[in-house]
Amino acid sequence: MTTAALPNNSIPDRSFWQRNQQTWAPWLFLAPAILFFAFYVIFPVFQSFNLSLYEWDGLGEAEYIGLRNYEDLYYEFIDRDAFYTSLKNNIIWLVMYLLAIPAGLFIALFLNQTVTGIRLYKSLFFFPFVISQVVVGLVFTWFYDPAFGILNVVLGWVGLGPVNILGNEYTVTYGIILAGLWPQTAYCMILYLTGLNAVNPEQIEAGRLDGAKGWRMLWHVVLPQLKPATFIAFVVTIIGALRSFDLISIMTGGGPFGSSRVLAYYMFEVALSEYGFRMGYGAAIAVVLFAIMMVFICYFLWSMYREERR
Amino acid sequence: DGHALSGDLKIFLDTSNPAPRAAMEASIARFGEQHPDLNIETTVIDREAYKTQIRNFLTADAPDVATWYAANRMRPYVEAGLFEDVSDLWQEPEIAENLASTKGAMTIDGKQWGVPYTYYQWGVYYREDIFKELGLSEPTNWEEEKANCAKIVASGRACYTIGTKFLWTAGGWFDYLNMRTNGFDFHMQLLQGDASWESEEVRATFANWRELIDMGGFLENHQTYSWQEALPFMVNGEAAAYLMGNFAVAPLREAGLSDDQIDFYQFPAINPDVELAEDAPTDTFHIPANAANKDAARAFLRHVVSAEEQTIINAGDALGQLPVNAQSSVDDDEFLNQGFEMLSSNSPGGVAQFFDRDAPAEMAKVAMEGFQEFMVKPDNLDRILSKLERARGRIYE
Amino acid sequence: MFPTPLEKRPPSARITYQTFLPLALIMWLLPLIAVAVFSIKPGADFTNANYWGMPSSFDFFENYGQVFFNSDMPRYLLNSFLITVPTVIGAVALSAMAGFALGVYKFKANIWIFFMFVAGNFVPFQILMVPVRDLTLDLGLYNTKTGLVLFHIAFQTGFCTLFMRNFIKALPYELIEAARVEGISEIRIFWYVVLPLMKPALAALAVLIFTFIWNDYFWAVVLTQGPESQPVTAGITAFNSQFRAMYHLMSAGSIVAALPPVAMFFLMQKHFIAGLTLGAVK
Amino acid sequence: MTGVTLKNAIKRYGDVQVIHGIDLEVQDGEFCVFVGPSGCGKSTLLRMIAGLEETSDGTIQIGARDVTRADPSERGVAMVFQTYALYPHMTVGENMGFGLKMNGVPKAEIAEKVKMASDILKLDDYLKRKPANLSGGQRQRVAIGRAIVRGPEVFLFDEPLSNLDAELRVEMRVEIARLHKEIGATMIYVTHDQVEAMTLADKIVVLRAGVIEQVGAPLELYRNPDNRFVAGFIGSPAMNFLNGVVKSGGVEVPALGRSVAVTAKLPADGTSVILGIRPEHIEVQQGAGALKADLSEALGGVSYLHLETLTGERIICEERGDDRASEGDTVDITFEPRRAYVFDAASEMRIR
Amino acid sequence: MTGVTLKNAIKRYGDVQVIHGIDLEVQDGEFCVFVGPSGCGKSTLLRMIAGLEETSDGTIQIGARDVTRADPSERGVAMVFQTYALYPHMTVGENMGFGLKMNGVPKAEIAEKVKMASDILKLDDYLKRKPANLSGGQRQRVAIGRAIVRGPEVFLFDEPLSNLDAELRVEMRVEIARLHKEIGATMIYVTHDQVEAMTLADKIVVLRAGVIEQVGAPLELYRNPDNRFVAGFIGSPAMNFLNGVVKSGGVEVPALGRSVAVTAKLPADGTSVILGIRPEHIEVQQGAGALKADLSEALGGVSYLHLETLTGERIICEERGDDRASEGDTVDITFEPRRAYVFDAASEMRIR
Ligand SMILES: Nc1ncnc2c1ncn2[C@@H]1O[C@H](COP(=O)(O)OP(=O)(O)OP(=O)(O)O)[C@@H](O)[C@H]1O
Ligand SMILES: Nc1ncnc2c1ncn2[C@@H]1O[C@H](COP(=O)(O)OP(=O)(O)OP(=O)(O)O)[C@@H](O)[C@H]1O
Ligand SMILES: [Mg+2]
Ligand SMILES: [Mg+2]
Repeated sequence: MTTAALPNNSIPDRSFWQRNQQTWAPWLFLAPAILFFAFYVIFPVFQSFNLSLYEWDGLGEAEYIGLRNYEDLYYEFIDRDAFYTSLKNNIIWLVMYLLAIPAGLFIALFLNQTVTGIRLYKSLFFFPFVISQVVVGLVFTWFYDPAFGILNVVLGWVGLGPVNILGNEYTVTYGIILAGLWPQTAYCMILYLTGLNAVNPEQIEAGRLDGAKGWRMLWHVVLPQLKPATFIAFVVTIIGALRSFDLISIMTGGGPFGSSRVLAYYMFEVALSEYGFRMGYGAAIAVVLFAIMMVFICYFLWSMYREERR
Repeated sequence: DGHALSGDLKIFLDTSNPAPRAAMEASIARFGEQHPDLNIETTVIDREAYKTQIRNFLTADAPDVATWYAANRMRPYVEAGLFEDVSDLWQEPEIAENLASTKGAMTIDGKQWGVPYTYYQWGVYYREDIFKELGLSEPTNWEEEKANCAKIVASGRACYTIGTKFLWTAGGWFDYLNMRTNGFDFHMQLLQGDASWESEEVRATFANWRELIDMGGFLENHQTYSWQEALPFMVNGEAAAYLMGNFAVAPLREAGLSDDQIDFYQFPAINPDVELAEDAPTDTFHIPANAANKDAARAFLRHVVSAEEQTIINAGDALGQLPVNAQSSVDDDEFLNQGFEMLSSNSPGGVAQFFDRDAPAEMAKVAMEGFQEFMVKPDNLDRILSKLERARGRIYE
Repeated sequence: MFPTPLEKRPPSARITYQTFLPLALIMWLLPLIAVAVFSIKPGADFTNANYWGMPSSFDFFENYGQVFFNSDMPRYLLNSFLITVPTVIGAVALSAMAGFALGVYKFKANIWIFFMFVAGNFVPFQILMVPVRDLTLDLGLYNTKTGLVLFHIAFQTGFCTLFMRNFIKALPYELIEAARVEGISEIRIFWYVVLPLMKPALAALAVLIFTFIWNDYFWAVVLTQGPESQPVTAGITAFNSQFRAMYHLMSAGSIVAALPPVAMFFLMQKHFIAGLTLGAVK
Repeated sequence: MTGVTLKNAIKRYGDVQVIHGIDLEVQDGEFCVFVGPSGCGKSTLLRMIAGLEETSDGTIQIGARDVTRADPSERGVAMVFQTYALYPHMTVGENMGFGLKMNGVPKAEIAEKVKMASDILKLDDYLKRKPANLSGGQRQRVAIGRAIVRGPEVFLFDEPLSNLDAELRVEMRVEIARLHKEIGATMIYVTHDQVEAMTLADKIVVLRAGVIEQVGAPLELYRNPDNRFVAGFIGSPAMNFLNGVVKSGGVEVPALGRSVAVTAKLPADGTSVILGIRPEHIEVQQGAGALKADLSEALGGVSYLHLETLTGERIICEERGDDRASEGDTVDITFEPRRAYVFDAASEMRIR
Repeated sequence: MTGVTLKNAIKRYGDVQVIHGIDLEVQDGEFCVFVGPSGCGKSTLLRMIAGLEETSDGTIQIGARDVTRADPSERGVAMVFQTYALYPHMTVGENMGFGLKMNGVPKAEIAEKVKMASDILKLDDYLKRKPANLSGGQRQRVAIGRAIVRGPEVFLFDEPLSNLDAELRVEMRVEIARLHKEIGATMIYVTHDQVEAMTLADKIVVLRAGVIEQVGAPLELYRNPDNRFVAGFIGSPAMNFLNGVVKSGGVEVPALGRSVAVTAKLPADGTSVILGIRPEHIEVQQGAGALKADLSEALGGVSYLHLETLTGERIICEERGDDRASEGDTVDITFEPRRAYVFDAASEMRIR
């Protein structure tokens, strides 16, 4: 074949960049984000792991103490001390916070109508999510106030109360969670509203022909289609539950006598609060929190990986 | 001052309540007038937030002058080398002579690390009119105290208002009950980790405390209030008294109580065998080791402890507290007079700073949380004490 | 549509619904309405225990005047803007580039880098607290807005990249191929072809990040102190201790602090909701 | 099994009326196809029968029952949707049995009926799969199976094949025909596709803008359209239309430059008419005439010759056999008079 | 203007080879159409020519240049995508001029070239519009315009019309034919559509599983397929295939129960062969024979009669004229010997 030796004469010489831009371009685009992220997120995670093996008051030299911090946590757990309370409360948070999902769904179903002004209603229902948790916490503290809170005013009308939600070690966590559920429910509601928008109307019609009505339609036909929305609602709710800090800090400061602490708050208290500055110990708590979260992160990544493989 | 001061002077204050804030800002303004070339920047930080932030700004972004507290409370920073040694100031006759009584509280390792600018008595502030109405008089011993309280409770009021949300108010109660029950020395031993929380002495203290709790002496739901939020109960007459520092007087007056309605008495004796001792927390000024303008900072410290300045800032309508300078005059205020009198003549047992200033921070936190729990659930005492004892084992090691 | 549209139900259902709707809304927003009413009450109402009744006088100007002229709130508000706006710009810019790289190019590490961003985004940020604080101290950025901004950019980049990548992935790949056939360089493809198409995503993200950052409290407490650099969320706690138990002023302060994200939400509602759903649901 | 009867059925959306009083009788066991341009109301009418859209006025009867206000599930109808509308989270078997389950039929009975339907549709091997793992044709079969399982009196299809590719479409079309023969139920079928309509229907209903234009058997519509619209709509490629004027017993057609003989009873001389002639009925005369062949599309067995006439009106002729005209030729065309349709130019009604 | 030459072009995705050594020469100015079943590699091959997929092995030449490793932009090709791939944020004019602008062509020149292209495509009135405000056909026209503006040597089309509806498809098909005539560039075109392939192509390339089955002019493939696959693929409805055995100069076809005469040069007696016969070449003999007509699809001008043969193999015949068989009839079929194709049963290659 003569053509095999045909010279490449008409292809112009190109610069290194031009020849390799498809290979290098992604790295160029990624570089700033990766640098920032590695520096401020990835690297500190490992630093925290490391720090949890030290005792350090944030002022002097850090002292290597091996697993002593974890040992202390273990004993705190056995003795049902602060760490135990925090862990227990975190689990309560995880479970109770998930109520935002059915509640959000319920409100979304309620609002999924076309009457005049419904858009405004939807926005107003969404409102709590936009407001800072600091403000939400403040508002709910007043709401619960044992002396003048409207909760007790209302309870008074029906001859109940007064109750001191935030002053009672058994109710305080639930009281704070309820405050947290308020914005979180709004969040789930929006997710479901958009989800409902995307529900295939023909499937609903098929369901109607099949004789599915009301709850059975919801359960058998609509909910399965809302699975993506439910998944996201689940993820954001779990994350929200494990990150809960602002509300506790504002509403009770962990009290009364530490009974509303969660890991995230406890570690802040241990590491950075007035009476704290046990940095290593705080890091150890963070590592435990991280381990719990890791279960969910892995689940999330795994399901994303499955999606990608499709 | 030999030369004119210039440059920037950064001052951090924790006097975030309106009256003290105004008093301190006025004092700084007077200092500024004397030094027109000095560019003074004052930052007032919320008192509670300040306590956590001090570590940060001492290490990172240090001001030139910062408020803090005396005694054990300044120890971590002294040990970490974050406070400037100001022993030189204490050599100056003006300070050496006039502030001698507070020198001990400012001394660690034989050096002085700051200057005090105010101190104040603790004690029981009560509603004189209610006492009159019920025919009560100031108690001097525990029996009278309880009898009074019983009558107050019977009238549908709480004897004591208190807000323990931020815990330390309960620490004040413990201080007094323990000092009255076991004496100053035992109290100090306990706080220094040298006595057991599960000892008989401590239990006796709590037993006394419990008597008041059981009779309904304390405001309900105190665990949800800050100390300020507990004030209105006294103002409204739902509670008759408040164990508090003298800084409570200003807000009480502001809220509309006249001096005819408020009065003060020393916490009554419980165990006649121990000498009376008092809490008198001292608030201080320090120069961070990383300060930029230490000359100006020293000048400011001199300014703030000077006799006339002390008189002004501690006046009843300002801080409303006691001056640290022996040359200053105590404002002619019934509470300040009584307090000054009490501290200088009727506190033979000794003068403590305050629970969370005398005990290490970590211990203070755990203990005060225990006090709060005890006040809500007195039945948990055994559990609480064993927890405190465990904490003692860990913290003082 | 589910549930059955009202048009297909008896008129009585429609009337019931339309009367119930505002009632439900009032119940739902009761806490907020209370704050709004609190904020225009005179202080005397609280000492007279008139907490939930009608305001005895309309003290809007007095109360908000206090907030604006007698406290550090204006400074805090300014700080919030100075923190939020650069963060939004930075995070959106970084993640647009990263999302482009991850959404368009096929290379081995692609999915792992993507997962790194996703995982990092879900990390409980408390674990970063101590190291990031030290890092910021070491950089001399403690208690500066810059320090806060840099960290926020980095942390938000995780979420934004997830969002951007999914958005870009959903763009027709042919657009990029068409551009390549036309001899356009990769950087120009990003700038001229992809970026204009991402406008809705950029807007959605910007709005979303704005509220996230505006409402951040935790990092504000960890990385800053005092009115020279703290945002309004932290400022409100200082404000509240300044005016403790003065509910009318605290309410006014809260309302002022909450207003900008609320305004943002109402102005950019479409983008906002798109952002919430688009980024995650993909 | 029962027929469907519509009496003056009307549908309004707010102020807009989209179905204008339809009277229609579909016999028991008949295969009835609705055709018409997009937006003419085919789907709406079908959905009114299904009960998915409310009927604004008039009545709908299924068998002897008036179902105008009945719930969809009570009408004894089953519907197959264009997008299949399978429940993605259920297996094929569950999809088919869902309607029965909702109606409280015992499990064993459901299983039996699903088995029966899957036998008919050769879906046995797929019963455990999710719809996502099926091809388009299989999905459509499941959708039909779901309809069968419920044992309805009337099957409704809304463009069931339009999402399939050409080959599958042919296959499924034959399958639906077979199914109709096998179970003999009444079927109403909406389509856009000529071939489907012609091959499947016992009766075609041509709709335009919410009104019935003509009802009849497929070949009847092809051979004997009532008006120009139906004539142009049925048949592919579409009928050619040329303007003409009646003149002395014939039609003068300017496009062809001559008079044309027709068998229709023509109106008075001078009346404007439209002459219609189907491509397959045209004979092309090569080498003569004045019509320019500007494009010839050869598909193998058949070619389509595009002609430009004298007036610029265009004509398409079908050519078969080996001797076909090529692009650029000038040709003439002829056709049998009985193949020419005549329509009144004003009313567009057929003149027979 | 230049042709395209592929030499042993191979494409592998990881371990999977999808294009197996294609040798192909597309002449300068030729209109070449790739057809084949879905997944056979048509798009892949086209994208290899465009440079959007790397060529794993072999060479691709455009004109005299070896472009195997060249960047898409350096190949002098333009591509029109199935989904148009218009930049939605640019106007029609900007879309067309974008490539030139990015390559630094002066504004005036761009404007001129855009003008020229929009003249050809009658897009003048739309230059200021955004793609979203155009119909599908207009969008496709813009996509073609964008290709024209760059003045490429080779146009590549990947199923450009498959997103359009039936009517528009016909219209655009004619337009592309006209365009090719007008600018005369080399064009390579991928389609699924029989009609497009037959009417547009100068040369059709039939692909199966990454291999070329046959290359030739449309009617050549129709008349003279090389193998059973091509014979079955080209022509619609598809050719009927019946099994047979060579016997004494004819083909014994059990399905018909008789021997059939063919013109092909038959192999030795006893060889198994496949007989192929197109529906349009079959004459149906009514009233005689043993083939059962079980379905008649009447489309008007033409009917398709489905027959079941003696062996169960099925045959489709095209019927025209007025006298057509009906369902249930028993019929026989005849065809001219020259119309019957014979394929080797084992290799499926044509026996001529
Ligand atoms: N919900 C509605 N509100 C108002 N008008 C509607 C509604 N649904 C349909 N229409 C109108 O009713 C008419 C008939 O619609 P329909 O869907 O029945 O048409 P179709 O014949 O099925 O068309 P296609 O062949 O495109 O499916 C259309 O003009 C449409 O615009
Ligand atoms: N990125 C890829 N990785 C692995 N296999 C691929 C990839 N892209 C395509 N293939 C495979 O290559 C083969 C040819 O695909 P191609 O898209 O060229 O087919 P096609 O003939 O264009 O089909 P269609 O008519 O459906 O467009 C298919 O079997 C496909 O599965
Ligand atoms: Mg329709
Ligand atoms: Mg393809």
